[in-house]
Amino acid sequence: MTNYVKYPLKAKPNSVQQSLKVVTAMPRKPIELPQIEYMSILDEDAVVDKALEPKIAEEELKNIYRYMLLARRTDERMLMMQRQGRLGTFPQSSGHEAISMGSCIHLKKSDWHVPAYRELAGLLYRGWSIDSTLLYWNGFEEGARPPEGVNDLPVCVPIASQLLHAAGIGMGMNLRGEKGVVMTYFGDGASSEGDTHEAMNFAAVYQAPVVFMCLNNQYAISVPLSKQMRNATLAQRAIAYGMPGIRVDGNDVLAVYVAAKEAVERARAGEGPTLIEGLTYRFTPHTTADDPKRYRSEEECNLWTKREPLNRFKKYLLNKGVYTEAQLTALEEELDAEIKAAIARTEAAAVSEELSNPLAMFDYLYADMPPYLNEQREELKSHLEKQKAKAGKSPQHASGTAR
Amino acid sequence: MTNYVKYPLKAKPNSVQQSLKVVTAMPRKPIELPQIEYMSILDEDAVVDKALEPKIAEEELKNIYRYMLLARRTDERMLMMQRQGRLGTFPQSSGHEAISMGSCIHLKKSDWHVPAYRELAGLLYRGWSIDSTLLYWNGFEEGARPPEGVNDLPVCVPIASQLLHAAGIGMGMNLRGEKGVVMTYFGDGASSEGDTHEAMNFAAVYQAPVVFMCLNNQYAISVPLSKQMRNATLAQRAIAYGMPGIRVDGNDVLAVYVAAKEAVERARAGEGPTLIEGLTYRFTPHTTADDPKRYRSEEECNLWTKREPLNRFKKYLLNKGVYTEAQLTALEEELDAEIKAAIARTEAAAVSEELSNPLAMFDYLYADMPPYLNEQREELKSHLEKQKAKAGKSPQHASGTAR
Amino acid sequence: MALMNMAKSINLALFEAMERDERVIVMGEDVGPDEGVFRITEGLFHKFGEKRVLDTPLAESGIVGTAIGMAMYGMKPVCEIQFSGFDYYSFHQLECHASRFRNRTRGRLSVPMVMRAPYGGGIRALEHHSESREAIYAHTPGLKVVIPSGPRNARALLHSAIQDPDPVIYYEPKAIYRLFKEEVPEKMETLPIGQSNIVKEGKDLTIISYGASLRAALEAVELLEEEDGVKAELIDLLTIAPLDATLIVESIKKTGRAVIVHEGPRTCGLGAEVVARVNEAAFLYLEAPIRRVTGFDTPIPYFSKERFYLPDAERVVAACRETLSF
Amino acid sequence: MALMNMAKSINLALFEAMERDERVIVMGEDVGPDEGVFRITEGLFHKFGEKRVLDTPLAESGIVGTAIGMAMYGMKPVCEIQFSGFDYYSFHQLECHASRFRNRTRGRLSVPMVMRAPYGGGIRALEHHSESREAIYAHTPGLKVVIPSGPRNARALLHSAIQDPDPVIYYEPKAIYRLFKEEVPEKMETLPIGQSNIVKEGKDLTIISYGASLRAALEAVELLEEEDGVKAELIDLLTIAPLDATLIVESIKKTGRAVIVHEGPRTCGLGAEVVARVNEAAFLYLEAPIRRVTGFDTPIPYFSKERFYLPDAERVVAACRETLSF
Ligand SMILES: Cc1ncc(C[n+]2csc(CCOP(=O)(O)OP(=O)(O)O)c2C)c(N)n1
Ligand SMILES: Cc1ncc(C[n+]2csc(CCOP(=O)(O)OP(=O)(O)O)c2C)c(N)n1
Ligand SMILES: [Mg+2]
Ligand SMILES: [Mg+2]
Repeated sequence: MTNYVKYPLKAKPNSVQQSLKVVTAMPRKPIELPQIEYMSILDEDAVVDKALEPKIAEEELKNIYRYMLLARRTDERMLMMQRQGRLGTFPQSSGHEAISMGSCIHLKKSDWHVPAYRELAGLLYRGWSIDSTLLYWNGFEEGARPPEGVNDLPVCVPIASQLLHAAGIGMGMNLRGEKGVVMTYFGDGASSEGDTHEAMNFAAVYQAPVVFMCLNNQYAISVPLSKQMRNATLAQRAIAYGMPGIRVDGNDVLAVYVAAKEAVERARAGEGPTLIEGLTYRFTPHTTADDPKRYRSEEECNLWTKREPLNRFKKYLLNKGVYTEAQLTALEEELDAEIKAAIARTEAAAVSEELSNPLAMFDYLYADMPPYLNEQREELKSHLEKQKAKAGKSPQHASGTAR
Repeated sequence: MTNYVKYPLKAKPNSVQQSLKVVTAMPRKPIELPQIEYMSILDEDAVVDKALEPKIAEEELKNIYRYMLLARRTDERMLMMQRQGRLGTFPQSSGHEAISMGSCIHLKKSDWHVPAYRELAGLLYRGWSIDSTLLYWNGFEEGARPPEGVNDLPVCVPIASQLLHAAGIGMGMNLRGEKGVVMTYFGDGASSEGDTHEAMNFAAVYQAPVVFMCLNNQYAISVPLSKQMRNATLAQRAIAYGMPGIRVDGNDVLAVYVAAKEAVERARAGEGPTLIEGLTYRFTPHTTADDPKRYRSEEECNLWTKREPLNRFKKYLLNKGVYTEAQLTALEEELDAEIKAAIARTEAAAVSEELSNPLAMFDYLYADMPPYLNEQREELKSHLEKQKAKAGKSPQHASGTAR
Repeated sequence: MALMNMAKSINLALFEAMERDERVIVMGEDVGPDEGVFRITEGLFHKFGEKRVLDTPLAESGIVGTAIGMAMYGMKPVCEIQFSGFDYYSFHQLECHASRFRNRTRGRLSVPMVMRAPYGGGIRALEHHSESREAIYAHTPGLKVVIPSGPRNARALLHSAIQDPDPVIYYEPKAIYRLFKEEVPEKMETLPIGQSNIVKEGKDLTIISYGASLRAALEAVELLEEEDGVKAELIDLLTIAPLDATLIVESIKKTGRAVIVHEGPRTCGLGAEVVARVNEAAFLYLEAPIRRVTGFDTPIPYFSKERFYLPDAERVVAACRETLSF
Repeated sequence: MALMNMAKSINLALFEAMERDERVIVMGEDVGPDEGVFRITEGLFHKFGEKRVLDTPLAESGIVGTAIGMAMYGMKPVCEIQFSGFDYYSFHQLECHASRFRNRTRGRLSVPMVMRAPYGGGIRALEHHSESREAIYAHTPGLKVVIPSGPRNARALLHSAIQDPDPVIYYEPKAIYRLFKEEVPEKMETLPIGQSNIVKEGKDLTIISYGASLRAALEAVELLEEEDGVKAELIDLLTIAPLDATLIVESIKKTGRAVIVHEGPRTCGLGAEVVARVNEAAFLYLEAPIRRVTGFDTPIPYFSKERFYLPDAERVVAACRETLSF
């Protein structure tokens, strides 16, 4: 026998914690359940509920507004670019800025941000460049590379799957005794996926410091809430996992701010996960390929567009004297210039040698490239070289197959 | 243009039902939620709560008891057989009879029964022979063949996956305007699977007539409830789906009976699905391969064994004069003979030409056997024939590989 | 006869199948008023209503799992997974159940369902929207897998799939949904599952392909004829499982050489299986190694570079020339 | 040196890995106080406690998905799926994420995790407890797949898998967990992923196998030597992806004939890939078609008949004789 096997072989029988007492009194009686609240602070006319209004430092208020605005303007510009064929299909983030910024503003740099795909405001705030967004939606993996030192996962396409990564990161913090918070995002449609259930349950069981932010924009592409679920709110799903839950007006950045602050504080204090439902509306098409007229009325859309988050927050800031109109105009100009510069940079980068090299598809798959992959790389390389040589002779480009 | 394409091409825009009103009053306020109850009627000393006691016809009471007892005795006999090497590993059903019989007794023949794997009582009641159970756990597909005219699915091994089939059957009933109920079963461990979430949500959205019976026996193999979930009860998960939920004493067949009756009535009335949690205990090992001493104390197990469902129901029936002791002894003898006869029959059948033909593995995969499968069948057939010819010469059997 | 593209002919088949058999229902994400993200279910919701065209919650296992239940209940669900890149979410339901219920119950129950999904690259879509992993289904006993390559066979194959008593995976090469039109006969047709098609006869070598890659193969056949005077025989598999091994083997017995073209990853892909079958059944006829022109063993790159991943006519021609000069 | 069976040597590797690297954690259903349904995690919970040995809720996607998160967070999760027949539940997490994060983020993030699962038949288990579907993982770019065949290589391979910077599927042939013992050196060993092993040299034909099937292959090698005087070379793949094509091809260049043996279904299985690679790289050396002795294209039957499904020495010998007399 060696040293290696001289460890104790038998585990002590686990003393099971029976959290469940058997109720022996017989009459039917209600089980005690936690409450789920609804909260709104800043209404659509920018009227604020003074009792609930959070005290936010001016710098922070400006930061929140800045990134909400930057995201909005970037999104609008991207839409134009997409229409001009300068970008691929993408899901607009407009209208979702309050949920994104009201929550991720509470994160420290070392905390983790695990987005779905409508958190452009949060990504920009966390340190992702406008460039990466433009690259990502233009079909470049380089746009999915998180900046150095930023603890973010990139945009996640397979719905709800990222929630498990968030839960895992939170579990990791707990297991290693490291303080931190994970903020993760998902839609009302995503709530139906099995992974959402498993993620919330894992986070609850391990009391992982995860804030589950649900962007309830009332549609999953064309499918309305009423066909997505029978329950009246998503927030009440928290009861299923024994975690706190709350529904807020998702167009009210102050309400999101307060709910997220409470959740983040609980998470930091070791009190586990929270589910926050932000009720909002996707007043844009699902993606630039979608036609919402097929499945919803313009009246409904108009009604909700009026409730969008950016304008009411702007009014609030003006009322509060955080900004003057002139300052806001200057800010618009500053951001516009930022966006334009980013567009110019990425359109140049996209055709650069570095970013246009197809052989990169082999280069990052494994830490060390296995031989067969190298063979395939060589195969493609020599094919491309032959094509190049041929193209030198004839003007017809090689990739002209029907597709 | 042909006839085939002359159908209307444009759907009317869907008038979205907004079940969600926007609350504009600002203060934080609680969302209204349904209540979840706990119910017990017959306690472990067979004391009955007269106010809640259901009126059950004597024949029905006898039927319930008969199948609970038949399942228990079959299970016990199977354990002996397993120890003798006459059966494979199997999960005992003992202790789960009240949940099974208290619920499936409400099904009509045309209703559907979708078990997990501890519903032996229900299977026998629904018309499955003892033989099929013996065959199934002895490695014969024939034991998974539902009897003609019985709308049951067989035992399901991949945890929670059957719940979606149940939801689908219930959806089918609704879509086709056919009346019916689906009763389906799953464990506390199964509640963590994504499929469980998706099944309950689908059933709720389509208001499918499904009763989700959760056998909460407080363990998933070795994993106790406290590591499975953070929520205090499984019944409260019903709130997550906007369906009624209730927790009952799962060792109390009367409580199960009442809760299931209400659920079945709602389902038949078109009022959709219900979640019923039966709180019980797995006082046996998980399967015959399991050693519960590794993970729980004998005290805990003893405590719960005393609460098991059969004995208290027997006392109730004796107290009520439904049975005399002598009648019960006769019943025991009758069932014992039934079981013994089934064992004799299946042990003979197992070695019959029909059941021992390995070529059957090819014969039921598709309605029509594809050519390549036929080739593989021929391959095995000729191999077996060669082996047989050889075995005629030497006593060494062919399948003597190391495994 | 009517001239139509493949998106339309698949839609037509759904319409016809729903008209002739009221057990047929269509379900999936956005298949209702939205009529599918590719508009494949156009008109169906309007015509057949919400009892036969189901917008489902966003849950693939839920879609496939409830479809299995409905199929056992006596219906014929045709469920759509919005993109094949998300059908892994429901793979366990297909593997553990759809493919097994008949066998498990010794023929007493069956699962006559169809799972449709757009697959493959070529439309500048996002990550996870361009996968081609049909080999996983082909490797799963109890399933059948068909892949059309044009309007007419798409309609006929879908009818066959819906009429089949067993579960069928119907993968739609989305790159060619609207690429070209074809005459589709007025009368409903079927196409036997398990039979491949010789698109063009030839004697010098056999090119085997299916789905959108068939376009590259067709182009290659023409280039080879024009530039090299080579007469290639082109086989369109149409059914991926069970393979029409007889047709393939007979062709290769004639030509002695073969190239197989598909866009899924190479390792353990369909190409490997074709090579193995030919090796077993026509070893002595082979005059050169069979070459595989396939997607590489990497995820298909984001769309700025997907065209380098997908087999094109030039790669096929190059492989054919190597095979011919072996 | 210590004599131990494979269940023990895997357990030893876990123990050693956890001792030397505190980032290593073990998670799965019943891996804690119960020590795993096959007792592979024996002693770990007692020694390392509940922060490093996690009994999880019953949810495979949850297990794999949270492991991915932990791996990106800087840990090295070794997660157990109780039986490979249930790993389809989590396949989407592996396909969409574990295998892709490094590529997707151009090397910025990585997922150094191991997914262990007992696989294969031979222990009289229930339906879904005897599957052998490793080809699905081999077909998935971005994953590595290793399968040990005995105590010593099991321990070494598990160390390699845990130390690997990328996700590794570690499939354990459960039929041989306790079938035999072997000397396992005191000193921790690794075994390079991607390298196969010549178990026995020979010149007349090459038998390629892995996992539990290797036992049948070994037996066949002996029978062939005894009864036919044939010297077969036996290759144990050990790594299924990436394949050690060089070793395989070199052997076949020497012998000219090959038989591949595995228990998974034939169509699009590992055997097909081996045939295709050899066809590409050693066509002119082949003197007979490569034969595949595999599980059939059916679900593995319930246990009363599973032995007819699993390749045994007699089927291997028969295939070798056909190959030799071709
Ligand atoms: C697993 C999976 N299934 C389907 C899709 C296709 N898809 C992309 S977005 C979307 C709707 C998502 O709705 P929701 O979660 O409400 O988010 P929203 O787009 O409204 O923000 C669907 C079905 C996907 N990306 N992943
Ligand atoms: C998908 C899946 N994962 C794992 C298993 C292995 N397994 C069989 S039973 C079981 C525990 C089930 O616990 P629970 O749902 O509480 O049912 P119980 O056995 O207690 O009745 C496990 C993990 C399985 N059969 N299916
Ligand atoms: Mg939404
Ligand atoms: Mg249990």
